[in-house]
Amino acid sequence: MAKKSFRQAVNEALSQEMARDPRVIVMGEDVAGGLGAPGEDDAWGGPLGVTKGLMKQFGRERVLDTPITESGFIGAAAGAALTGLRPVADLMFVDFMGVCFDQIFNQAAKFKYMFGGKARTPLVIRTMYGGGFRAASQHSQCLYPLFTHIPGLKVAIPSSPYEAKGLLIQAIRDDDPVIFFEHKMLYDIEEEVPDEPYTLPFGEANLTREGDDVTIVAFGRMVMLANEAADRLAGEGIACTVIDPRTTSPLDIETILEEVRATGRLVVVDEAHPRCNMATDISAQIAERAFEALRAPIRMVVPPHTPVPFSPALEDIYLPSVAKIVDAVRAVMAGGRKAA
Amino acid sequence: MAKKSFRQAVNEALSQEMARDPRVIVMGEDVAGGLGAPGEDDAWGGPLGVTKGLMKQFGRERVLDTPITESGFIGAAAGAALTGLRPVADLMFVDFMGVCFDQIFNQAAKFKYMFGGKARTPLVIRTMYGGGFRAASQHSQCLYPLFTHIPGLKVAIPSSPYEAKGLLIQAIRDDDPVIFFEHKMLYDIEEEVPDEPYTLPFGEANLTREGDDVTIVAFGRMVMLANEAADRLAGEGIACTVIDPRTTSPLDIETILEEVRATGRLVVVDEAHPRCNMATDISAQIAERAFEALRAPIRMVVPPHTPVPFSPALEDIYLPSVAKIVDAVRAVMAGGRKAA
Amino acid sequence: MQLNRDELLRAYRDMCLIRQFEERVHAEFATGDIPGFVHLYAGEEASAVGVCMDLTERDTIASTHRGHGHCIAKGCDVDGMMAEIYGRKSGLCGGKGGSMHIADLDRGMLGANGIVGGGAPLACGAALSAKTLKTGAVAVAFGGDGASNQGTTAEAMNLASVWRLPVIFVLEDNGYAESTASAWSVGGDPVKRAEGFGIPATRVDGHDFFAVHEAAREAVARARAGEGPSFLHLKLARYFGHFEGDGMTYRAPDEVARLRAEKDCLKLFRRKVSEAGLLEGAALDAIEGEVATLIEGAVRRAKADAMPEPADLLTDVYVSY
Amino acid sequence: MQLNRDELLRAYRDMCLIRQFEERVHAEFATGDIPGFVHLYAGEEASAVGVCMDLTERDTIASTHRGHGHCIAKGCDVDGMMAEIYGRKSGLCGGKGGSMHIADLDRGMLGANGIVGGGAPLACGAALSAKTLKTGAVAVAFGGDGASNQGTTAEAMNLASVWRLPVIFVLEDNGYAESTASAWSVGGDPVKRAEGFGIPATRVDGHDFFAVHEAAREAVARARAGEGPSFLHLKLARYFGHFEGDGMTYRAPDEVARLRAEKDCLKLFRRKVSEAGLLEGAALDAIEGEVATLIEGAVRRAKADAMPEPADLLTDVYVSY
Ligand SMILES: Cc1ncc(C[n+]2csc(CCOP(=O)(O)OP(=O)(O)O)c2C)c(N)n1
Ligand SMILES: Cc1ncc(C[n+]2csc(CCOP(=O)(O)OP(=O)(O)O)c2C)c(N)n1
Ligand SMILES: [Mg+2]
Ligand SMILES: [Mg+2]
Repeated sequence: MAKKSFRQAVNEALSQEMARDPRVIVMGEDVAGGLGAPGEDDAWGGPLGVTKGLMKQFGRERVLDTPITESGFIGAAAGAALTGLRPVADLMFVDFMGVCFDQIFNQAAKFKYMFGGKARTPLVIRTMYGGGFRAASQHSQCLYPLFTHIPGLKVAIPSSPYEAKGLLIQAIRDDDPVIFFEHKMLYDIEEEVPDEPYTLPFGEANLTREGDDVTIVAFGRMVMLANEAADRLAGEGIACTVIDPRTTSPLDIETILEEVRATGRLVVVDEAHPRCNMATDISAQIAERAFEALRAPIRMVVPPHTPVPFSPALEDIYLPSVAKIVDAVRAVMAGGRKAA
Repeated sequence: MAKKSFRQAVNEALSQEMARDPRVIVMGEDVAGGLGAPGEDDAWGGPLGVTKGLMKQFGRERVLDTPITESGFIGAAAGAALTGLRPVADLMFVDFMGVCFDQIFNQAAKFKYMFGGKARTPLVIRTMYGGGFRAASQHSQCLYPLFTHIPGLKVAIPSSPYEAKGLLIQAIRDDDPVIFFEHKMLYDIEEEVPDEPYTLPFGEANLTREGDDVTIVAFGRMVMLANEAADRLAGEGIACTVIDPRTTSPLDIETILEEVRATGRLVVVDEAHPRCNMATDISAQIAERAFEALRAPIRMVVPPHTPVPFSPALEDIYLPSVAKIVDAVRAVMAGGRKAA
Repeated sequence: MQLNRDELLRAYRDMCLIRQFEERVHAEFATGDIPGFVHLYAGEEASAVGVCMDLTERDTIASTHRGHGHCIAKGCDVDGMMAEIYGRKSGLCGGKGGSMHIADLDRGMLGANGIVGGGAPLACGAALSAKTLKTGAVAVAFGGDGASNQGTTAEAMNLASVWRLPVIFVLEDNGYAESTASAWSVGGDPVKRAEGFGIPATRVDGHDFFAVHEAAREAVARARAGEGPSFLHLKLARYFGHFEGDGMTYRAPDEVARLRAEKDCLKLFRRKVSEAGLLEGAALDAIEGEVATLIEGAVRRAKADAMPEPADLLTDVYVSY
Repeated sequence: MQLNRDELLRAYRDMCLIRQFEERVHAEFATGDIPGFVHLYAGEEASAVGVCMDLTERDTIASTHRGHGHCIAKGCDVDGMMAEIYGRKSGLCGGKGGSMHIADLDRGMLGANGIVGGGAPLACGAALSAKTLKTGAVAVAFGGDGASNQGTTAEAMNLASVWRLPVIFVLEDNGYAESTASAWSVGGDPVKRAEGFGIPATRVDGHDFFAVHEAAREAVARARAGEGPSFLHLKLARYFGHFEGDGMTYRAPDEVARLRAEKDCLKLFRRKVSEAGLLEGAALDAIEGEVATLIEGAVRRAKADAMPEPADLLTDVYVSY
């Protein structure tokens, strides 16, 4: 075991699964790069270098650069998944989903149901999401709530290098279409990641901190912030449980219910736009199913209802932060009813 | 005043606004119909005849049939809105949003913010939504939660002919992009609709029933079902307030808060897929802001997490129904705490 | 003409089967028994059958909202199709899909499609599977004149061109997209467009089974030889409305009657085979009779078959969840 | 050559302004002061300036992620642009947009665009406004070789064709989309594609301001005369990486140096005007000096200007809400 970056973890998962199963292919814009160009082949490995080296290892027949034509190649990935391959398609930034969403939500997601169960669509769509990169409104969105909304899709959001490798291998071996969200600010984060392949199950939450006072649920990069907040709060004598659900669809609501029943207090941290997002989804499910256990209002830590601004001065205050999570936890500790 | 169908109400709103303002244009596939064909001109007026007659009244320069090219013409509508027109674009079925979502959510919705406030984008996108038509998975979805999620968009969902006319005229006069949802099962519903133009404000909920026991929030066609449920429950001595928010973005959360504070009980009825939908959105906001007033868990009446099935035998049990709403209300009456 | 007697009989049988299937669905729809949107293929039979003639079960097709003909030509079970259209549990999709979503993956029929232009990228994917797994299979994307303007079609053509995929794009130009004439909606020339993407393209009389088959055969051969995609622009006609319920006022009053009289692909087939002395009228009549019995049985069974059960609502969303 | 002295001076000034703007942003980016993704236009100046030469403020352009050149050619304020790139409140978009979203509606600049292919439909809309409101205005959609494969581009071309919109599609083919060569990614021939949509199309040397201007002038005239869309395929080159930070290892080692030496649009312009005796070197040198001062001031001001205030986060989402 060695320290690996999130980028390396993703790359390793792809490489190991491609080695294991010849049906796994990778496709997307510049996933290798340099095609038709006079210089270096495999020049890019995606804009942030995540798939670099795969083409040299597996050749251009299994690492396919595409024209800029997301409906075309995401649809082709769906069609290929329906007919014997296990494609991992690269949607680069999830913000681009608007040019190809139909192939995802009306085609890949619905094949199995529309066709009466006969299809399987082992498709993975990897995509970058999230703010902090100063990439402005069209390259900073989260949008996983849109995919979570759609029956037939699975949605994974790894929060660390270890999670990324295990969840991506699971995604590739999974027989349903999976949208795999990689936060672009996590790529350089490092932690211990086993060298051998392993899977992390979908729909099983991970508890990254345990404490009796408040339950915090967070996704992707927000898990890091929630852990930091929990550490800081521990200093104030507030003990937090931090839940990383790993996947929003399926969602391990049972674990969240259980923890909320124990703490009676819930804060949900979601980097996505605030309306109809995962914070509302979890709050609502808990308010419906663990109402009696709640000792204080559920708090949602989310950005305001605005596009993601470009200027660092604005983006920094736009995003959920450790401070905002700490405040929310303090607020749920302050208010509310006694233990039942 | 005369009885008019929902279809007529929409048509009248369009016709009156086109007469009032020469910048209002209508565009979409077969919104007139018969273009280039040997038979009747204005042959269709859309697949369900909603825009029929407008072309004869205003000519092909203002009622523009388009090729099947939603990104192209919805994007053109956005560009036209940015440069002096007030287009009403017809997205036929909202299920088709996946081929043109980018032009809606990354372009039209974000112009104003990305451009530092200088743009205005008076664009209306009319679209059919909802189940009951036996139209199967790709022609029966609701999907308004996806649009509600996006900052910069407004989302209107009229629940009756009267609402349709007033909200559509408001949408056309509004200077922000509005997605206007028409439930295809409502077109033949009739009620009294004033002949003259009028607007209904966005972000102001309408109370269609008032009662002290339970608050029901419902959208679009579900308002009809909620009213029916309320009538039925009145016979059992349960008095319901039924709230039609009219628009999901902006959302009149204040009125819902006020009513929930009064009744202490909330049922939200949403025909959309259950995850990250309006039922979760409202539940979460109420659980955060009116927690102390709640006397029972909030109940959500929503379809299961599956695509919309084709077979009438399945679609009928898939959709929220009066019986399901009645059950939910009974359940929130049965459980819960005493009044504070 | 390179087809033997059996092949000719099969072609005629499939075209008849489509025609009678559609005429019957048209009649049954009028009774109110058939739910939903139904788009009929009658009149266009030479396309589906001519194109699919040289395909095997390994080969795949991606179809459209007007998919019954493609299904039949690709070998889907007619009872299963009819039951599906009636929303029965015995339907090819267990009643969950309906007319617009009939699929049979075992026959290489990747699905009708409710989204115009939705199928072309999927066909590229099937072709990519064939190429990557070296199965030698070919994929066909059917699409209408309306679909030819959809961005997905253009993207798929370019992708197929640069990836040299074994895929055939078949543009079924029936003159209309809903009520809008292709003469208006399709700017320029589809054949030139395809050539602009670097794809060999030809225009074919879509009423003529033999012309379609000839062009398709060449395209299939090109694909199997690893020479990449082809494009066929078929000019043909639909006999019924865009969907059942369409009054067709946008067409000339005698338009369909004239088409049926002068351009009908079944009549043309009969004339050609009899002029060439390949098949005698009696054999063709016999086929029509057999087909009628088949359709009668399919409708009878579909009507009698059970609806899906409530528990079916929740299955088939995921392989595992 | 139909341009007078003032016009020629303006053309050279705008091209210089773009070049120096980009060279300077390149240098400043390297210091780490400029946030986000920045795509530079250096090398392609003859396109933006040649195309926009005959446009007025009433006319509109839809730009791309590589938009600085289009902005300058369309008359955007250079201080406002630089401040925007630095994320300052004084920026053209109040710091909310950044390099990828600079717009100035008063100058008919409808916005850079972070979505490849996003601009073509918008330009059709602007052209529709012009046509409907009878303003006589023309709209231009700029797009790269990569964008030419995007479905939106094809849809917009067909829409413009059948609606006969006063729009000009300008394909800036700089040989690469990110690291992928257009020689690979663009199947067939863009000019033939455009013709396939029924749009008059020409290929032009995009390094040659005069050739670009000539072709654009014809296209503008056609649009103003109500004769519909045109398409220009410009072959040109970018000098910097796809975005700042791109190592450009996919290019030949001497590729850019050679392009700068042999194909540079500014050098070509100088040579042509001096060979024709239209402008003397001193006048051109003077322009370069003025421009340098302008850029220096823009950077100095941008660095000194204030960041947006916290309250700005929440404004400009809606006109009213
Ligand atoms: C993306 C999308 N847009 C619009 C529709 C509605 N629609 C269904 S069929 C059709 C016309 C299709 O025309 P064409 O491709 O020529 O096929 P044909 O019906 O003539 O067989 C339209 C507009 C749709 N289903 N999907
Ligand atoms: C829909 C979409 N897909 C992918 C990208 C990522 N991307 C940004 S620029 C670019 C290359 C564009 O190439 P081209 O159109 O040739 O323009 P150039 O950069 O050469 O000016 C890509 C792939 C994007 N921004 N939007
Ligand atoms: Mg057609
Ligand atoms: Mg390029």
